[in-house]
Amino acid sequence: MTILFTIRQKWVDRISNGWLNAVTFFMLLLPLAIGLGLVIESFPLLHKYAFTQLIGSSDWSPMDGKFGFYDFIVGSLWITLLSFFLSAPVCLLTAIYLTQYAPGWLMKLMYFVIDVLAGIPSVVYGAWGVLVIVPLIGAYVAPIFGFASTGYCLLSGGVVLAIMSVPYMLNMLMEVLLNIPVELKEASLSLGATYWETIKHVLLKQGKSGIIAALNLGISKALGETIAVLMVVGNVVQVPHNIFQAAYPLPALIANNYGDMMSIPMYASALMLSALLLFIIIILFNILTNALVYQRNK
Amino acid sequence: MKKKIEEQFFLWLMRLATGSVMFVFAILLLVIIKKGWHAVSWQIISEVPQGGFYFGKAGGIFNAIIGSLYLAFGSTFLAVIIGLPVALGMNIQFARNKRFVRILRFLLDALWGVPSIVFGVFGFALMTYFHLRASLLAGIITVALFITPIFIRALDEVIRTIPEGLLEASFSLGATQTRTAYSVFFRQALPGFITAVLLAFGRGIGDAASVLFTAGYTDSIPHSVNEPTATLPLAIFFQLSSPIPEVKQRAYAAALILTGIILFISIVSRLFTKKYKKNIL
Amino acid sequence: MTDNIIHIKGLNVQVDNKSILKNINLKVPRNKITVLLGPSGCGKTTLLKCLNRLTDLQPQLQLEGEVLIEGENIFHPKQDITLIRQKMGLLSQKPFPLPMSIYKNITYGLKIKGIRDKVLLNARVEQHLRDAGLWEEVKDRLHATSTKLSIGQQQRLCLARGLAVGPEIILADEPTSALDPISSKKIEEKFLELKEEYTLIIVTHILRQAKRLADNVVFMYFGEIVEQGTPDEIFNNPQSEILKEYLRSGH
Amino acid sequence: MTDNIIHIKGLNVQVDNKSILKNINLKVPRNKITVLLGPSGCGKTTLLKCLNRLTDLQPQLQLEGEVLIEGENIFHPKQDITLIRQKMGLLSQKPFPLPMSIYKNITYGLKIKGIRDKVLLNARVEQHLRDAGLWEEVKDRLHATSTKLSIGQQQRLCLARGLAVGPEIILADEPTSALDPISSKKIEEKFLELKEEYTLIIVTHILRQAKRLADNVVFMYFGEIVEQGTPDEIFNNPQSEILKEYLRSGH
Amino acid sequence: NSANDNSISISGAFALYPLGIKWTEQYKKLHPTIRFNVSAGGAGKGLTDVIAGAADIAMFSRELTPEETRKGVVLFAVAKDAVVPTFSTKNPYSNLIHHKGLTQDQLKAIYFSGGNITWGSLLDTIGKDNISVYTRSDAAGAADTWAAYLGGKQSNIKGTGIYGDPGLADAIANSIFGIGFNNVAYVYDVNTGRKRPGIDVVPIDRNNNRMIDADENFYNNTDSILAAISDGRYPSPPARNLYFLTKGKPTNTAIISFLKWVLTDGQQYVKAAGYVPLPKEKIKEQIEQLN
Ligand SMILES: Nc1ncnc2c1ncn2[C@@H]1O[C@H](COP(=O)(O)OP(=O)(O)OP(=O)(O)O)[C@@H](O)[C@H]1O
Ligand SMILES: Nc1ncnc2c1ncn2[C@@H]1O[C@H](COP(=O)(O)OP(=O)(O)OP(=O)(O)O)[C@@H](O)[C@H]1O
Ligand SMILES: [Mg+2]
Ligand SMILES: [Mg+2]
Ligand SMILES: O=P([O-])([O-])[O-]
Repeated sequence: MTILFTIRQKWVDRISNGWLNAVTFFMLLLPLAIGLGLVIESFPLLHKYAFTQLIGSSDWSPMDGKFGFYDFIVGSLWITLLSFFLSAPVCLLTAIYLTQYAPGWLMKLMYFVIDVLAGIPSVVYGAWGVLVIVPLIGAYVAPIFGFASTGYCLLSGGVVLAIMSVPYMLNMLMEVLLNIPVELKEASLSLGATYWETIKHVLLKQGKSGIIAALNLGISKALGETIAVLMVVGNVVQVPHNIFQAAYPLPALIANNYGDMMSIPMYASALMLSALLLFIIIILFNILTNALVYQRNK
Repeated sequence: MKKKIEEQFFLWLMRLATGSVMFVFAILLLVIIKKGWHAVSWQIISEVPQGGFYFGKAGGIFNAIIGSLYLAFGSTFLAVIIGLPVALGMNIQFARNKRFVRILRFLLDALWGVPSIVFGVFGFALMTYFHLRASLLAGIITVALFITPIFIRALDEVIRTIPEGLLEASFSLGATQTRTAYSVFFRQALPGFITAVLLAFGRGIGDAASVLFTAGYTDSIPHSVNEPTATLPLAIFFQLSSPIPEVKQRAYAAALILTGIILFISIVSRLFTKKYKKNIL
Repeated sequence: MTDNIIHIKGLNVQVDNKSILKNINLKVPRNKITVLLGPSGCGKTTLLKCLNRLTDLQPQLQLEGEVLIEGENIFHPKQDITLIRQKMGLLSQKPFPLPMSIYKNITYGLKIKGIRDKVLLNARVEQHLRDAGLWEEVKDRLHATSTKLSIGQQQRLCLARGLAVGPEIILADEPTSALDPISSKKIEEKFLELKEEYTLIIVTHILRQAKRLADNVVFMYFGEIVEQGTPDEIFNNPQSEILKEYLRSGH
Repeated sequence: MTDNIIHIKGLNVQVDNKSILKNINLKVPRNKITVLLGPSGCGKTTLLKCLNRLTDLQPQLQLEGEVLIEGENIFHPKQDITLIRQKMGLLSQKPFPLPMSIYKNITYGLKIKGIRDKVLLNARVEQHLRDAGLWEEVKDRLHATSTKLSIGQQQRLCLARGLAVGPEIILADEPTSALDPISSKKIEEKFLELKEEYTLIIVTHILRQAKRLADNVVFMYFGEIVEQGTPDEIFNNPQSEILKEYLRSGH
Repeated sequence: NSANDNSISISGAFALYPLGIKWTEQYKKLHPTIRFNVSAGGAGKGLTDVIAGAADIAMFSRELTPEETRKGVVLFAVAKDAVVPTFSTKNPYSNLIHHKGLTQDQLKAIYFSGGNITWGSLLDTIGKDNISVYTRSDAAGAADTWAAYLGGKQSNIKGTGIYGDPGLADAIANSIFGIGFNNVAYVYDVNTGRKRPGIDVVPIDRNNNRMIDADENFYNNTDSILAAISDGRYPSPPARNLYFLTKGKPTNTAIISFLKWVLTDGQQYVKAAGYVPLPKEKIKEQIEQLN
C-alpha cells in the first residue's frame, strides 16, 4: 500500500511539475510572442521609415503616409505620470489606513469596493468621466487656475485613469501591508516608537519591494488603458502645454482606429507599432525601477 | 509633540484618502444607478433582444449576461490553472534561480501595460491564421491570456511576503515542493488568492476590447464554445453608442446588473473563504 | 512599605470566552527584579504584553481590570500609549530584528528619542552591543542585514536594541532562551547591574537563573498567579503541589 | 567499529567569502544521541541545515565537501532530496507552525506518507501530541488555529509534527529552549526512548541536558569543531581553554 | 470557408449594426430556417473578415481607400446617411447662425485652422468668443465624410477629438461656443421628428450669399432633412452611402436573396431607424450588380 502510495505520489509530483514547467514556459513565451508579434506587425512601417524618425516626428497624417509618434508618446507619458501622482499617494495612504488604523469592517467593505471597481467596464468609466469629470474640470477646475478648457483634457484623462488603477494598486498594497508579521510591529512599538513611526520606519521598509511592485504595476496598468481614457482626453495630436489641454495617448490611438482601419496595411502597422512602443516604454520603465530597488537593497 | 502633530496630520491625510476613494466610488455607483435604475426590469435580465431592441423596443440582455458569465468564469478558470502554479513556482520551485524569477516578473509586468485591444488583435491574428471564426472559446482564451499576468503578479506579491521559515518547516517534514506549494503556501496566501482571482475575474468580465474581435457579438445565447457570444461590456458599449435614449439608459442598467453580479460573486467567495482564513500566520 | 512601580488589579484576558489570564493581582516593586515562572502556555507572555498594551494589536483579546504604572491606569483611553511604551522596553520571546542593518536596529530607538549626533550614536551602538555580548561577533558587519544573524545573535541584538532606549522598566521574555552559558552569564550580570536604575520583569524557565536574579518570584499556572514571594519563600518553601513538582523537575 | 549513519567530510560553508563552517569532519553514530554544543553564532544551525539541504533555499551560501547519509552523498545532484528530508526530521530553532489547525499540522506529515485512515490519524495525532506533552493543553481545540499558540506550545507542536513523520534521524535545534522544566523533562525522556530506534542530533545550550542525554558530544566554536568525544571526555576532561570556560559558565 | 446554405454571417461597422439587426430579424420572420450571425467591430474589421472568409457580408460606413479597392470587393449601397454640422442651443449667437448659416469655406477654415476663429468674425458681428472645435477621435465614416466635404481626410481636420457619435453630440450640447458634426440620427429624434434637446444644426449656406434662403432651410425636423438629403438639396458629401460589402460578386443564393430583400422590402425599415432610404435609381443600380 505504501509502495502504491509512493508511486502515486511520484506521479502526482511528476505531473504537477510537468504542468508547472509547461505553464511557466508558456508564460515566459507569451510576452515574447506578443512582443515579437508586434515587431512583425509593425515591420512594414519600420522597414519604410527610420525608427528615430518615427518616434521623433510630430507629423501625423497616416493617409498621406506621415507617421510621427512623438506627440502620442509624450501624451502617454504625461497622462500616465499624472494618473500615477494622483492615485499612488491616495492608494498608499488608504492602504495604510485600512490595514493599520481602520476598524475591521471598513477594510472588509473596501474589498467589495475593490472588486466592483475592478469589474466595471472601462466604457462605463469613460461615460462616467464624460458625465462627471469633464464638466467639473471644464467649468470649475480649469477656470480656477485661469485656463479655458473644454474639459476634454489631460487632467480628465488622468483622473479617470487614476480611479481605474485604484483597485489594482490598493489591493496589492493592502495585501503587502497585511502580511507583515505583527511581531515586527510589536518590536518597534516596544522600543517606544509611535504607531506612525512604526509604520514609517518598519512597515514601509519591510514592505518596500512589494509596495514598489504594486505601484509599478499600477503604472503599467495605467499606461495600457484605452477606452476610458480616450473618451475624456480630447484626442488632439499635440504636445500638451498644461494639464487642461487635450492630449492623445498611444492606447487611444490604437482603440480609436484599429477596427476601422485594420484593412489598410500601413495604418494597421502603425497602430501595432504604437502597441510596441508601449511595450518598450514599460520595459524601460521596469528596468529603471528594478535598478532602483536593486541598488537600494545592496 | 511634533510627533503627535505629524501622526495626526498623516492620519487626517489617510482618512481623506480613504474618504475620497469611497466618495468617488459612491459617485460612480450613484451615476450608474441614477441613469440605469429605471431600465432595470425582470425583462431586461431574463430576455434576449427582441425585434427592434436596438431601437428601444422589447427585449433584454440575457444573452450578454450569460455570455459574460461563461466568458469570465471560463477565462478565470484558465487563468487560475495556468497562473496558480506559476505564482507558486516563482516562490518555491524556481526560488533559487533568482535571475530567472526576476526576468519572469519583468516580462509579466510588461504584459500589464499591453492594452487589452492588442490581446484582442493577437487573438484575432491567431484565429485568422487557424481559419477560426469569432467564438466563445476564442474569447475565453484571449481574455485568459490577458488576465493571467494580472492574476499571477497579484498573487505573487502576496506569496512573496510569506516567511521563509514556513518553507523550511514544510521541507523538513519531507514534503515535496508540490505539496509545500499547494498545502502550505496556497493556504497561507488564500485571502490574497481570492482577491487576485476576483481582480482577474473583474478584469475579465469588464473588458470589451479584447472580446470585440474574438468572441463576436450576437443576440442569441451560445450553445457551444464554438458559437460567438455577446458580453455585457460590449452590450454596454453598443447601447451607449445608440442615438436612442431608451437604449442608452439600458446601457447603464446593464452596468448596474454587471455591478450586482460582481458584488454577488465577491460576497459569496469571501464568505466562502472566511472559514479558512483563521489559520493564517 | 515598598515602592511599587506597577500595580495590576483584577486583570482578566479572554479569547472567545476562554480565559487566558484570570484575575491577576500583582505589585511589582521598583528597582527590583521580578521573575515570572510558569509552565509553557500559562499566560506569561500575555501578561507582559498587557503591561505595554501590545494587546491592542490583537483585537480579539478581551481585557478587563486595571494596570497602574506609577499610579496611572494605562488602559485609560486618554493615556499616551507611546510614552508608556517608551518607559517600558519589552524584549519579545521570539526575536524579531527590524528590517534594517544591525547598526540601524540599535539606533532606531535612539533616533526616535531624538538623538542624531553621529559620534554619540556610534558610541552608543558599541556600548549596547557590548552590553549584550554581541560586539565582537558583529563589529565587522554592522551595516549588514540583521535578519541573517543566528537566532541567539538576534536575541542579543534585540536585547541591545531594547537597552538602547533606556526604559525605566524592562520586560524580558525569556531573554536567554537561545543563548549559550557564556552569553547568558554576561547578560545576567548586566541585569543585576541594571537593577540599580531600572525595574525588571523577567520570564525564564531556568530555575537557577531565577534564583540568581530574583528579588521577587511570581509563579503562574493556567492563567492564574498561584504563588508569589521572595526566592527563599518560593524555592525553599513551596506551598502548592504544582510548584513543588515544577521545582522538582527543574533540578 | 560503530555504525555511523552520517558521515560529514570536509564540509565548508561560506557567505561572501566569510566562513560559517570550516572543514567540518564528523561521524554520527546510529541509534545514539549526539549533542552539539557551542556558543551562539558558532554555526550549529547551519550545520543541521546542511544535513537536510535546507541550505538549498539560500543560494548565497557556498557549500563544499560531502555529507554521506548511509553512504550516499546528499549533495549529489541525482539525489531525491524529498526522500532524504523524510528520513531526517529537522525541528527548527524558531518554531513555525503551518498555517492550518493544530490537528492538521500533525497529520500533514502523516498524509505525506500516505496515511489516510481517519481512525489511525486520530490515534496518531493524540499519541504524538502526548509525546510532546501538549495533548492536555490543546485537546479541546485541536481544530483551532495553530498560530495563536504560545511559543512554547508552538515548539512542542513542531516537535510532535516532526515525530509524526517517523524519521530515521531527528535533528533538533534547541528543542526545549522555550519550555519549562516539566515539559523539558518529558521531552528529554521521549528522546531517550526514541534513541532505541532513531538517531538524534540535538543542539542545546543547557549543559545539564547535554549531560543527561548525550552519548557523544561535539563542541563547536566559530565554525569549527573544537572537541568531540563521550560526555565523560568532554565534561570532565576538557582540553581547550574555550571549552573549559564554557563549562565553567554553565555551572 | 463560405457559408453553408442557411447561415449568413455579417460583421463590420457599428454604425450599421442596429439596422443590420433589424433587417436580419425581419428577414428571419419570412425565412425561419435561416440563421444570422451579426457582429460589430468596425468597418475595417468587417472588410478583413470578409476577405479572410470569416464573414459573408461586411457592414461598411465609409468610402473604400484605393488600397482596399484593390482587394476585389463588391459594394452594395443599402442606405444613406448624412453628417450635419451641429452647435449648442445655449449658443448666444444662435439666431444669427440660423439666419446666416455657414459656408463650406467657413467650415473649412474652422476645421483646418485649428483655433482662433471667433463666432463674431464668421457671423460678421462683434463678439470675441472663440469657437471650440470638436471632431471625432475614432476613425469613423461620419468624420471621414465630413472631412471629404471639407476637402481632406479625417486626420487633417482639427479639434478636440471625441469618441463616438453620442459622445460628440453630448459634448456639443454642453459647449456654448462649440461646433461639431453628427449623423442625423443623433441630431433628430426618430420618434418625435424634432431635434434632440440641447443640440442644433448649423444650416449650410450653399450659395454663399450669407443668408439661409428658403430652399436652404430644411433643418427643422426629420422629415424635412431626410427629404433634402434624398433629393440632393443637402450636399453629398456630407451625405453618404452606407454599404454592405462582399468578397467578389456573391454566388450563394441565400446571400443573394437576402441582399435583394434588403434593397427592396427591407428599405421600409430604414427610415424608422434614423437613416435615409436610397433613391429609386440608386437601388436599381445596386440590384443590377446582383444579377
Ligand atoms: N545566510 C546567511 N548570511 C550571512 N550570514 C549567515 C547566514 N546564515 C548564518 N550566518 C552567520 O553564520 C553564523 C552561524 O550561524 P548559525 O545560525 O549557524 O549559528 P548558531 O550556532 O545556530 O547560533 P545560535 O545558537 O545563536 O542559534 C552566524 O554568525 C550568522 O550570523
Ligand atoms: N491571540 C490568542 N488567541 C487565542 N489564544 C491565545 C492567544 N494568545 C495566547 N493564547 C493562548 O493563551 C495561552 C497563554 O499564552 P502565552 O503566550 O501567554 O503563554 P506563555 O506563558 O508565554 O507560554 P510560553 O512559555 O510557551 O511562551 C496559551 O494557551 C495560548 O495558546
Ligand atoms: Mg511566552
Ligand atoms: Mg542556531
Ligand atoms: O462610422 P460612423 O460611426 O461615423 O457612422
